[in-house]
Amino acid sequence: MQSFYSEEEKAFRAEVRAFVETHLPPELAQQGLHDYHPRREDQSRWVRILAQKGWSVPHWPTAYGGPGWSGVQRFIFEDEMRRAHAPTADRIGTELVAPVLYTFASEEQRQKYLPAIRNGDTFWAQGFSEPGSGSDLSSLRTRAVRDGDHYVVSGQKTWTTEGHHGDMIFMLVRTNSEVKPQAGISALLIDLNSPGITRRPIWTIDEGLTVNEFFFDEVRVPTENLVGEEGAGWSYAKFLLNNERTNSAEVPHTKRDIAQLRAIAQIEPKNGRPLIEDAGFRARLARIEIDTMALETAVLRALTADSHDGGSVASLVKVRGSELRQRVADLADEALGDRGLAICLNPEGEHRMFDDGLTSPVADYGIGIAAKAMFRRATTIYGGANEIQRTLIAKTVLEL
Amino acid sequence: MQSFYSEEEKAFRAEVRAFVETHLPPELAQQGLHDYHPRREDQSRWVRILAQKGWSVPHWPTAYGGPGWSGVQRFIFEDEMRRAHAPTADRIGTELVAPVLYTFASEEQRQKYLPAIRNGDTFWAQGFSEPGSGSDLSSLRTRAVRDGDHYVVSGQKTWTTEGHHGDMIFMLVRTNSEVKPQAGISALLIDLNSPGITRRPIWTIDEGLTVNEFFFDEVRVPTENLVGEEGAGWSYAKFLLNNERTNSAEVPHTKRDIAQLRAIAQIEPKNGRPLIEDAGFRARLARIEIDTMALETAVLRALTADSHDGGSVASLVKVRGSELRQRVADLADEALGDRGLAICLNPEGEHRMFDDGLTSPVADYGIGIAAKAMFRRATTIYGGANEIQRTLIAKTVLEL
Amino acid sequence: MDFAYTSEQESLRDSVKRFVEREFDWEERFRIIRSTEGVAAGHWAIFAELGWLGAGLSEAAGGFGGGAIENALIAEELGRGLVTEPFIAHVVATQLLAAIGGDVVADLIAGLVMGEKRIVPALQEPVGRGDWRLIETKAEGHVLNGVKSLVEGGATAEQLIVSAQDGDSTSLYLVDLQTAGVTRTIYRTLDNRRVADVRLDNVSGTLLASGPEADAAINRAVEHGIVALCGEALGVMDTALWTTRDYLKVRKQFGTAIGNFQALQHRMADMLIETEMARSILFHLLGAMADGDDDARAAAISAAKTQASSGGIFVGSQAIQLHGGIGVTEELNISHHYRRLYVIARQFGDVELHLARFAESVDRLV
Amino acid sequence: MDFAYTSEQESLRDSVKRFVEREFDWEERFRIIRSTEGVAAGHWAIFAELGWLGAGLSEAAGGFGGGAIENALIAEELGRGLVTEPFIAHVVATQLLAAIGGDVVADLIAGLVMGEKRIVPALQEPVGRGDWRLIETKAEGHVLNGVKSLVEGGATAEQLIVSAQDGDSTSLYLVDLQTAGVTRTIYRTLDNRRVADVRLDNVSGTLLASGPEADAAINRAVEHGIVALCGEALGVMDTALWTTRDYLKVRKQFGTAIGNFQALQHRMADMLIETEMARSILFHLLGAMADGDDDARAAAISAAKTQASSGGIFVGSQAIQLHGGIGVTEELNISHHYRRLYVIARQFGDVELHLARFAESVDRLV
Repeated sequence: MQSFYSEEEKAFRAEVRAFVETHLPPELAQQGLHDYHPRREDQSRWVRILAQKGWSVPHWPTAYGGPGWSGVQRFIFEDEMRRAHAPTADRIGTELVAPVLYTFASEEQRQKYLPAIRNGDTFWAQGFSEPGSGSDLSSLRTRAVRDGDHYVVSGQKTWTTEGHHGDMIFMLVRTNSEVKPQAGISALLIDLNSPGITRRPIWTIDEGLTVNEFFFDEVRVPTENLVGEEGAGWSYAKFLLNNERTNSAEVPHTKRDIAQLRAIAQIEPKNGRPLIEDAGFRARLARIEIDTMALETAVLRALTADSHDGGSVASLVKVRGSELRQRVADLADEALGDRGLAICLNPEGEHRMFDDGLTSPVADYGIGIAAKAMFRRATTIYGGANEIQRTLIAKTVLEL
Repeated sequence: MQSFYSEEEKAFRAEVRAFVETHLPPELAQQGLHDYHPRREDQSRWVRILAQKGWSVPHWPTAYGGPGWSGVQRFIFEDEMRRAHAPTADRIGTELVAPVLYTFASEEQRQKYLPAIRNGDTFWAQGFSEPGSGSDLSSLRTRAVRDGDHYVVSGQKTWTTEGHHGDMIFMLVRTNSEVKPQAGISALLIDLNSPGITRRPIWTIDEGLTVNEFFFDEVRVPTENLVGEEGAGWSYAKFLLNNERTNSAEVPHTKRDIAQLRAIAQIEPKNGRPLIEDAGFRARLARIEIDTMALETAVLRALTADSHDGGSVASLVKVRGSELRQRVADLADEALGDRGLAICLNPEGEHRMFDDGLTSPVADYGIGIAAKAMFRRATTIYGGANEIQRTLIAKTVLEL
Repeated sequence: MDFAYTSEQESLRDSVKRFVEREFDWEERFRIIRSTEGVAAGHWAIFAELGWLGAGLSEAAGGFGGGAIENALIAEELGRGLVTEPFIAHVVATQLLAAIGGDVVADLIAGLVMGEKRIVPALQEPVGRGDWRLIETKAEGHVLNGVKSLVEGGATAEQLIVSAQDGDSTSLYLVDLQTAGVTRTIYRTLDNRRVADVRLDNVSGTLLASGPEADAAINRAVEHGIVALCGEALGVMDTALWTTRDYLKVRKQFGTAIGNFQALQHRMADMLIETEMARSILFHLLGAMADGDDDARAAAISAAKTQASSGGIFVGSQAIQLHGGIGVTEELNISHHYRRLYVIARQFGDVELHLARFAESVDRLV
Repeated sequence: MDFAYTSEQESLRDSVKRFVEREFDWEERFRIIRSTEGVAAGHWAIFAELGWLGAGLSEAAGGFGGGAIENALIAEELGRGLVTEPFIAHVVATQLLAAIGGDVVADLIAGLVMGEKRIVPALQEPVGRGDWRLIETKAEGHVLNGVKSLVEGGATAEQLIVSAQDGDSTSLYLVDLQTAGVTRTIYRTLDNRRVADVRLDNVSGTLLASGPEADAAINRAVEHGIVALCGEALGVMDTALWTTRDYLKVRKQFGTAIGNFQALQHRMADMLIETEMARSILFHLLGAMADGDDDARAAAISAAKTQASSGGIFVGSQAIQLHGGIGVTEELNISHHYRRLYVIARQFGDVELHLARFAESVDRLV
């Protein structure tokens, strides 16, 4: 065991920070301060800049345009991106769909889809959940029936994250009802502009738009859009979901939230002094920072460990990470005092559920804080609810 | 709904307090300050004083010597007893066994056993749990085989609370192995001085003696000592355990612990001021007091409610009450600072597991505090572990 | 000791329950909260007509002879429907005025009880973080300067009762919202209430009370407000709890109702315990409101508010968690239960404030 | 970045593990803790012989070239067996002396490393509640007056290193326990260690260091002690966790292994998370010990101690709870795991102290 970051890793961090400082357009950083879901055009713009540098797809193998970084380097990169409030890439496409494509898809499919993801041109959605299936994916009912060189797809998908930005969707469909549930599932790549697809926004507790429902009414999909083998969709989905869990510890994001919380606590007063000097607040902030410190090291352990350890640690950091994200968001909103109780609509309006015609009393540094505290209720639910994760930990790690 | 305690109830409390102040021998109150398990002779002495007043068996019907108090009066009485650190009665006999006897036993049995309990002469033990049966009583294996006008009992009982003080034991035994587990269980009253009975003390985490193991080797018990009908023991046990749960909220005991904690916090210093003035400590103490206040009212609600509500509230207050008892004991030990980490042997020595030959550095007001913090780990386990209680709440109250 | 409600109280509860069921069903509520006003025209008049606006006020003060109990149970039933009318503000306003007394005030109370006047308290300030005792608004010769925040009912009110620092002591002023120098910013809180921040620049007010009398009136009125708020929290918690229970019985995953999973059963048991403790401590508080001891009452107030706040957040957040994804949607009521409980947890002081206030009260008691 | 131990470190771990398995099995441990001394004659000499007493000390200071990592892993393995020898006190004593330096000190260190001398630190006082920085013992012209508490190894020590207030600054003195005016009260702590309270009445001591040098030495040594303590806590937690896991697989209730109950599975998952977080933050701390930044190191120390304390109490208490009644018995090891974790949680400062210390360190960092 040696000291934490090696000299090479420290130099890498400095390199990334310097690049971001010189290349991230200030208006994008400002927009990121408010921590709204980024706008698609901002995302594309930044991904293109990164793509020119060869940094747009940190997780990918070099063969498909990845930079060939270690797990720790990828972590450092993400950390620096969050620190600078840079827009995220299309994470569904980059982090979830692409690994399935370069691992399981045909060479034609890889050529067709991967470059457009890498360059921020094509955005993806993920079509797994259905009404009634929730965490129990194997019960999904959307059907794909073979008709010549097409599949005809009918059904409904829900909880489709950022689906309103999507060009393509990675879908799990049932191609066979005769076999046991998991064995009858296949993975299709579907163009969201195909006839027969309808989207309905699902407004969430923050009055924001993150998830959508998609209705498929006899949508015709070329058979060449089947990923891998028919009936093997379940194993691709498990592969994908395992990646999702590792990501969802979201330590860099939490660290950025903590920095924002500290900034708020230096401004907001309590009993005539900055809140940051209040003993009770200090103790709660400290506990969050300590838990984040522990989680960060746990993630780094997972990133440097033998890969066989990855799955179990993933569940573990997902549980803790998702709870931490709630705690930091709640404390930030509490730090705002009365202002933390005000609904503060996105000034850009892209996600506005309805216009109440009212003016927000919230200062610029407080925009988005209350909405975030509300929406973070979802972190312990999505990506496999924490109850599912705990059962998984008990079964796989503890072998109970 | 009216104001809390009625004038009559307030007058009753004053009457009890006056009686205790004039009749409780000071040396018993002093002994009670240390909160060790009371000595049997102290218990008997106090129960006899109460019996003369007609107050030794608050829960019993007047026909058997009870005072005819309401549930609220019984609560007030217990509250005042705890407040004065009076020794408890033999609670197994008075609160658990006696109700079974006057409800289900024969008139001969009632005449034989109840007066001796009421006067503090006979102490009882309860023989339910067995090694391996734990919270799942129906699996018990101690057998009673009929032999003329005797049962011959062989087996083992464990977790026998205060069994080292017991003269008699209320036993669950298996009289029939042919029927389904619950239906083969009977209740016997066994003299603990019978030949063939061996006791082994079970030393607990506090190095104290509360529970025992009893071994029964062909112990002959007259058939007249069968309670009610053969095979009906299971229903008597459920009746008894339901009483145990209601009692185990132990609000008066917790209130007395809080008073003790406050006294400690007024003496012990922190940063040059009494601990009671420390903001962090105050908040934790306040939260315990608030939860106790809520629990006390919940118990009073249960005591004044229609009886059909009793069982479900019992589980509910047991869970909260047992957790509170741990929290107050832990905070009291923390209040003692370094001294709270010292093992402090009972100066009377009755429960001394072994003599380490060392002198305790703990002041008089701290005696027993650390041992209590340790032993209270048991409150969430005994009387049906809290996990069992939560399942019970879900099934019976929430109907899940 | 008797925890049963009187038959008058039971019929008052029934009247609120019927209103909520008939006039405030879920679809209707959505229309209301998305309207410009955030409340339905005519509802407040119904409240007055049904006698709710005077139910919790003594006859001597111009009410119908009830007290904290009546306000708590009205609020509990309004909480079940997440009704957005500013009932808590009304309780505080009427109790403020009742504590002040006098002829002018009697007229104001009469107008409030009849639903003809709209007067709400403006006690809180942004700097107070929920602590109504922190007042920086200044009064000099009946001229007010300062900012009041989170004024419930501020969107529909005509007049405010403003607390201000008047030299070394506190004063209460009646301020007309049309007066020059008053700037009102109306916004929504997370629970879809329309509230106002009110800026006072050299605004003339009418003095209602000053000194210890004003402090006592504020304290007493806020305590009444907290009682009602705790009643409302209980209504919301209880509804969220049983709504979740019902969902667990029908929602199937992995081939079985998810209510069969032990971990979820135990969570539900904890939610029930928190709810029952909130109910119990509210009963205790209602007893303390009728007894006379100031410190015992203050302790009970802060105890009940602590439990309503922490228990409410627990029950509300776990109701969402047990619903899964659908619990986070705007269209399902369960997210709105949480939003209301979240706001209640901070209104009139958060857990931290009330733990400290409880400890101070108990210090004086023991 | 590399979290793997070197092969030297791995063989050090193996050597401690073997000792614990062979010399400290459960029955042997019972004999030891119920003996008058509370430790076995000869064990400390084995520690010295196997090189553990110098393993965590630099060669420059007279050790074998290791540091915090070596001490942490020795302590972790000792923790698995709940070994009662005062190893933490030894770490603090050697690091105190190493920080002071000089010829006299080199001799003392040599004696400690060889296991020939028994010198332990006496830094804490009853008034400090675990805070080693609160010193009321007075030194005037090398004469000491005061009370030191919870002196680990105080029962077997020959000499103490005592911290004292010397005018406005701190001094460190070497005090022989045979000196006139020293009164030692030996008692057991809940974890069956023999510790001492030491009263000093006009006791002459030998000055070792004073002023900023003494403060720095104390700070550095206590930090090393906390590292070892966190290592030990991890060993105890991990053992309690997996012992409980094994029990849940064999213990049957209601016709099935209780490990099949979901609520217990989830509790175990939470225990695993707390344990893994304790392990992770210890790794972070070991990195910070090697980097140079004082504030980053102080923050890491307090972070690790916070997690060891709160996580230890959680894992220890839940290990008992999941065992049920048998978990509360003296004869089962699980109650002793809890007792040790309970003491560790308060040693060198509790959660409250370290949350405040963490916050101060981070203030200086950001």
